[in-house]
Amino acid sequence: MSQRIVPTVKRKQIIELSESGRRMDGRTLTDYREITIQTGLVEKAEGSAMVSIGGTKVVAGIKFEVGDPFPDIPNEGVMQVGAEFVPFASPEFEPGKPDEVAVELARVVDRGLRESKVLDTTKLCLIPGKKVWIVHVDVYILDHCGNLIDTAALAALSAMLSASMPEACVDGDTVRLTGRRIPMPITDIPINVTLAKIGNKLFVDPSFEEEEVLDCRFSVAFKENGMLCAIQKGESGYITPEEVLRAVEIAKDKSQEIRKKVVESLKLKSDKVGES
Amino acid sequence: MSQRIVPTVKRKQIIELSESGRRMDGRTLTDYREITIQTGLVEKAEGSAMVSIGGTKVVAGIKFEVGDPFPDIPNEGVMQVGAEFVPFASPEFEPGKPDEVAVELARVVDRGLRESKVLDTTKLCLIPGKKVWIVHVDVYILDHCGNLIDTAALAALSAMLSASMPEACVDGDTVRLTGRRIPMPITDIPINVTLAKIGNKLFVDPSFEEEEVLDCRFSVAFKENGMLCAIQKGESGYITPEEVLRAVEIAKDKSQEIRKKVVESLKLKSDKVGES
Amino acid sequence: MSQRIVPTVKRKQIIELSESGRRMDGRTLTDYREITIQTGLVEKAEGSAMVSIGGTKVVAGIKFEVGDPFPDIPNEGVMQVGAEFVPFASPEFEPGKPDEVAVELARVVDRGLRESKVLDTTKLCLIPGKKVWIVHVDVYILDHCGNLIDTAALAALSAMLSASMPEACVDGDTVRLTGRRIPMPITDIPINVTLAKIGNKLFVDPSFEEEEVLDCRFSVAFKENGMLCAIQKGESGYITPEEVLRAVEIAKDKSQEIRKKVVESLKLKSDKVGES
Amino acid sequence: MSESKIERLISEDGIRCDGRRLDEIRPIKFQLGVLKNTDGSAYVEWGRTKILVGVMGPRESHPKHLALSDKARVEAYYRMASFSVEEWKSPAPSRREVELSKVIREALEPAIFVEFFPRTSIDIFIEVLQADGSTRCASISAASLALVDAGIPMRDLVASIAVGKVEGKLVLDVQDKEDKAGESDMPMAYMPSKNAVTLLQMDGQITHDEFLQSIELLKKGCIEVYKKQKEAIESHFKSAVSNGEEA
Amino acid sequence: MSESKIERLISEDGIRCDGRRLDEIRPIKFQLGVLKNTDGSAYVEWGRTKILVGVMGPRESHPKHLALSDKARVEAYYRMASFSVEEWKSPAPSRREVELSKVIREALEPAIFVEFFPRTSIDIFIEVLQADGSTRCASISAASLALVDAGIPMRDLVASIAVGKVEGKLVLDVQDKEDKAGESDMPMAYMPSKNAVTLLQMDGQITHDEFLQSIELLKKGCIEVYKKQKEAIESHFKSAVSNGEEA
Amino acid sequence: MSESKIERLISEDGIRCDGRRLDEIRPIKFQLGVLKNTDGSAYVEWGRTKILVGVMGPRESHPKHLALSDKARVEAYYRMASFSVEEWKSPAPSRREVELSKVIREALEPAIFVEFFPRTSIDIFIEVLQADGSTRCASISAASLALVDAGIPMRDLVASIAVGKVEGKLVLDVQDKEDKAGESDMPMAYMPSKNAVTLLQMDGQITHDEFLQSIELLKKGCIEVYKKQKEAIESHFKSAVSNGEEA
Repeated sequence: MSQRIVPTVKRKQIIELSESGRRMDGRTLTDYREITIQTGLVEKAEGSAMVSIGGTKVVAGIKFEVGDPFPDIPNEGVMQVGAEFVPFASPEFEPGKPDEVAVELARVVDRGLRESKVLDTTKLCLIPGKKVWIVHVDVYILDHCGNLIDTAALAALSAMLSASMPEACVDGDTVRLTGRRIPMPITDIPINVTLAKIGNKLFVDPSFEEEEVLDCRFSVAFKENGMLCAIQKGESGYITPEEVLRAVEIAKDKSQEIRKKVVESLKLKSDKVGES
Repeated sequence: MSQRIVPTVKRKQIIELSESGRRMDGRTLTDYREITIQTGLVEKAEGSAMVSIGGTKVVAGIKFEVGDPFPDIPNEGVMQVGAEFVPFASPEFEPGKPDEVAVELARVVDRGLRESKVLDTTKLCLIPGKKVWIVHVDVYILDHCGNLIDTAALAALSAMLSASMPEACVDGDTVRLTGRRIPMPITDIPINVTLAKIGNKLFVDPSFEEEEVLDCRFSVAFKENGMLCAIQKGESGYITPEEVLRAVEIAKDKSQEIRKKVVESLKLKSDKVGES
Repeated sequence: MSQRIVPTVKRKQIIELSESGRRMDGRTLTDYREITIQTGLVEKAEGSAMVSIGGTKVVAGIKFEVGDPFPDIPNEGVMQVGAEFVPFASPEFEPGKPDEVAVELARVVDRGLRESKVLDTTKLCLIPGKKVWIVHVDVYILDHCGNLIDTAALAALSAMLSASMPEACVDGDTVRLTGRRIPMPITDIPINVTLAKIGNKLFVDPSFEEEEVLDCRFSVAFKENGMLCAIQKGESGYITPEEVLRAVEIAKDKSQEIRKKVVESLKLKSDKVGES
Repeated sequence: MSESKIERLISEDGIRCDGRRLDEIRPIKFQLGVLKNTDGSAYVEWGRTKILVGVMGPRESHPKHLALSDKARVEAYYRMASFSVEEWKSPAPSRREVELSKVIREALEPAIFVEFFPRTSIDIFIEVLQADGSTRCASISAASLALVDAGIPMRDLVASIAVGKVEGKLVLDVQDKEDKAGESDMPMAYMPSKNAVTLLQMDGQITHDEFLQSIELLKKGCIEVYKKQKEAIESHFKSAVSNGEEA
Repeated sequence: MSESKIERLISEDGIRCDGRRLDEIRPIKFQLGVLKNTDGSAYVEWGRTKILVGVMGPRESHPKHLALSDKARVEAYYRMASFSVEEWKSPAPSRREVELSKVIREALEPAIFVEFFPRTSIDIFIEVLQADGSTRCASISAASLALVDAGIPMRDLVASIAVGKVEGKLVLDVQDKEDKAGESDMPMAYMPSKNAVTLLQMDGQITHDEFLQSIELLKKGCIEVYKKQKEAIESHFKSAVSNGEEA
Repeated sequence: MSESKIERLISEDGIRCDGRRLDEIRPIKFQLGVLKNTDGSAYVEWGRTKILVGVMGPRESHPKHLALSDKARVEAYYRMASFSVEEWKSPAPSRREVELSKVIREALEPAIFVEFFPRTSIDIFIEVLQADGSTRCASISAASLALVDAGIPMRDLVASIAVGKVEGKLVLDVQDKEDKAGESDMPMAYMPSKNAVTLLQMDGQITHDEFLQSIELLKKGCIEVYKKQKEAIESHFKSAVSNGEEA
């Protein structure tokens, strides 16, 4: 398992094909595979989404609980992002093994959501300095066919956008839930786009077989207003500064495409986001 | 160690002998091995018992501490059952290895005690919603010669029946111990009976060598009033519904026999239990 | 790694040389290697020290935090000593492996500091029974060339002696830091001295190669007033009672030498300690 | 809890809070072949309970010293997603998940021809996406189908269901609300063609008579589940054939 | 703690709170061969301290790369039952248990002819059922007997005892109450026939003179324990012979 | 936090709180060969950030099944001392330390001729003694030198630095105070002679223009660090030669 023979022949094939702008599965270099977003599967969660990009499938769920704020931001809610690799998602995932790949995934998804301020955590304070909402965002990797980061980020985002939160009523030092649900304080729709560098070409949304032969991975997240809100280069190869600039250009276009898809799939009113 | 060769010859012997109603150690199919119950060995515990069934030996101890209630049952004490396999109890037990067998054992013992409501946890509340008694019931397997479940359940029960609890005095938000001891709120004497299915026969109180060749294990616990309060089928074989019914019939009789033994050993007054 | 061949030839050499009172590195049997003490390296810590004895190098840092007292000593601060073996300190240290050697080291250093009452923890109470200062004393082994105990103990002590603590202001149930720093309540300068028994000789401050061939290790700590405040025999050999007495005599002299060195290095005024 | 006392879970004319009769099972939807990276997989929606099962194997045991010389090593891993229950659940396996993994494995192993695959491992991974009662029954029933999907030869399907006692009455296929307010819960796993019980557990208090009735009710329920399992297999292989896939 | 200041632990005429003289040890009862699944075992009641020790080995080292080419690997595991102390103790090994396991192993290994059993392991499992002071001394002393019961050849028995300083006086064989209120605790393990100290620790504060007296007192105490160990062995093998068992 | 809003971090004439210009790096002091038990080591003081790096290897992989048949396995372990940050930090590795270990390894591996050492391991251990911003950049830059000190052949040195956005302005080499109050942080690792970016991360919000400017600023900064690395190597080998040591 650890002895991954680099499939030299396949890499050659992929690079040759890319010269004419095509890929093994028929896509152009800038095509995403098919994206599907299904929300509401897990009714017991405050929000949930099952998202596929090609064969890669991720489920995300949002749970709220009342908890303690961090001492240095006493008046803000807390968002916690976790990522679990379900062992049936890939023969390489082993049960119960804490994995740096899962940690990196969780932290990249977390930064994409956090830095763009998807969730306005200042509106999640219940009793200043004492009780705030803890928002758990957990993604479970169900099928790994390449590009986990974009799929996981999209699942987490979709779960968040489709969620509603419990209404709480604060009386002195006690927090009581009214049983009613209120909208989430959502302020942005950040989209993460990942490219693989193979040879001197950039491949949008790499497939599993492309990931096996890539030089390195490059992910960048954009806010609705076009600002960059997270970057992560991954894997043990390098990329030139010029390629970085090119990757960012490509990703910016793709992020708009995908955001449109999200808005349509979730039937978001354009005024819902950004005004809460 | 993991390569347990199923001792086919021994299984054949055991089955043949069982045709005439006998077992390798001379017992009939419905005999228990000798049961001994010794209480009070650990004076620092609120209650303790060393119990042997044949060569199998288990020590159980009860400890009280003041703690927080579960949020969903704020006015009840908490009973926590743990099981530890001391490595000298069997060459197969390894130090520090968390083990599904120990977890199952703890949970089966726990259900036997909990579902029969041995302990009236509603009487273990100190400050409603804030402070309750946490009752730790821990069993340590000292020698494993077969039938751990019944031995562990009996040790836990005997420790509980022989225990007294600290008297507490509540003053506002503080709990103070008076230093005096009061009786435990005991309401039942549930008895667990385990049978092994080997071939088409049922063996009460299986020995270690019988366990090595069994098809499956079947355990059932009875309350004093004859109601069933826990069932657990174990191991990777099957049992027919008809055998299940037969097992329950046999176990019911045996449970009364053992309860009598418990009452005698602990010199319980018949009115002590069930009236607290 | 676990198959350490006892270097019989080297042991013979060391013993032969010791007959004439000398050691492989030219020292006499009662010489320490060069000791250097550098404090203040880590400005973010309340106190810190980098200490070398020969090639052995240890860094120690002190951190204060507000926390809960132990229930049985509600009016005293808490001192916690930890020891980490940084894997670059020795080819034998593995990352993340919890190790009985590190645990023993931390506990021996802890006892040396605690039993001599270096720190007057009764002066570290903020709100009796509720809030006290937790003092973390952590030593990191950076280079292991023998005699970890003395080096670690000296690093911990020097960090403590060079530390100042945050001034706190208690108002009802809240603790507020003034931002000012006040002296630590230091009451003693205990010194730990370790000897190795090899053959029938005692070697002060054993080097790494001496530790590889020793019979056993013997450590003893002395307070300023000459009282013994900790002893630890280590490793799987033995020592005679007569050798123990001899070791204690030697160690007493060495402890005074080293304490002088500490006082000079840290430029402590003689009246600073013992009068706070 | 206190409110559940007031709210009746069974009406005067024997209808349960979700509209079912006492011996009626919830809508169950099985689907085979739902994952791409497993050797076999299945998904089940059992009322609101939703579970994914993936099977890997027979494959080389890892680490090797765990291999058994005379049969395949079967392992089951029952895990609940953090958002599958009312309160957020830590991803670290609880003692309940450890025990359930064991009894689920023991419920399935008797159905597998393990002796055909010595020195290999068969791993059954169960992920509960939403838990609304009877998750162990749904897991076992779906895992049977995932094993079939993996092409692993089996003696029979294992069908599983639970009987509970609610407001003094025995009810088939307990959902979460009934389980929490109920007086007992008794899940069984059963291979109908072998008349073989491979899992039986009970919590709570029942009389000997209720026990006898429960066993009958459980057999009836398991056979209903069994039919649904068979239909799911049939429909899966039919669609596979019509799609020109290999079975 | 505050009350222990008021209550005197030693009377004017040198009698301790449990009636002992300053240099008197508690009643000690050793028993060999008390467990069925070990190679050797022993039980000790040392005042109210109660400890079971089981020895497994010499046996194959597991995992194999831990084996030593020139001698047996000796491991000791000192554990306290959750109910053995005043406050309930979590079963996870504390740092104290880890350190004690190490010093106990180092106290016993010098007594074992480890060079007779290269590539094997000897595991010493210690379970403290009740702790009332001097558990490490009682563990070492009982483990010596368990090793004898296992038939492992030894250079000598290891006997162990502690001296404490209580209200300014040195006392032999400290029990829990004295330990907690006392000014120091100094346990030693000793092989009398070899004049070999295999464990020596000290907590607290003592003068150099008190240290010298302590060593003498410890030697005396260890020899008393040693006698009791020998009696226990004798009585064990006598009864074994009279029962027609093999020694 | 609230006070940092009032206190200006950049003055009207573009001077930062520690006196630096916007594109000025802090004083950096590299030192090679500072540890005795490693194959190579380096120490860096980067402003108040202080880090020790030790390299072990190429050496046998352990356990063996982790070895790679075609190249060396490179591992990095980034750890922060408990006292290195404002609040005491538990020694258990945080998720941040795990991620940083991964990206640091990925930043260094492209520079190492890993194909020269199949079946071996190269372990890079990083201990942060004091963290005052840019610890990952300082770690990567120092680790390059430790690899050189270990005599491991490299394609180029990896130099690393971060750009931040503070009060709307891009600043080079962010220190802790600027990082916490700043709007973004963007560290890069770079091999100048290869024009190769081996690490690039970004937190926060920047416009596309700011991104372009940042990349330029990062290249400039990396080249400055690169010069200091070369000087440190030169001075190390010079002193080694003058001391008659082997390089």
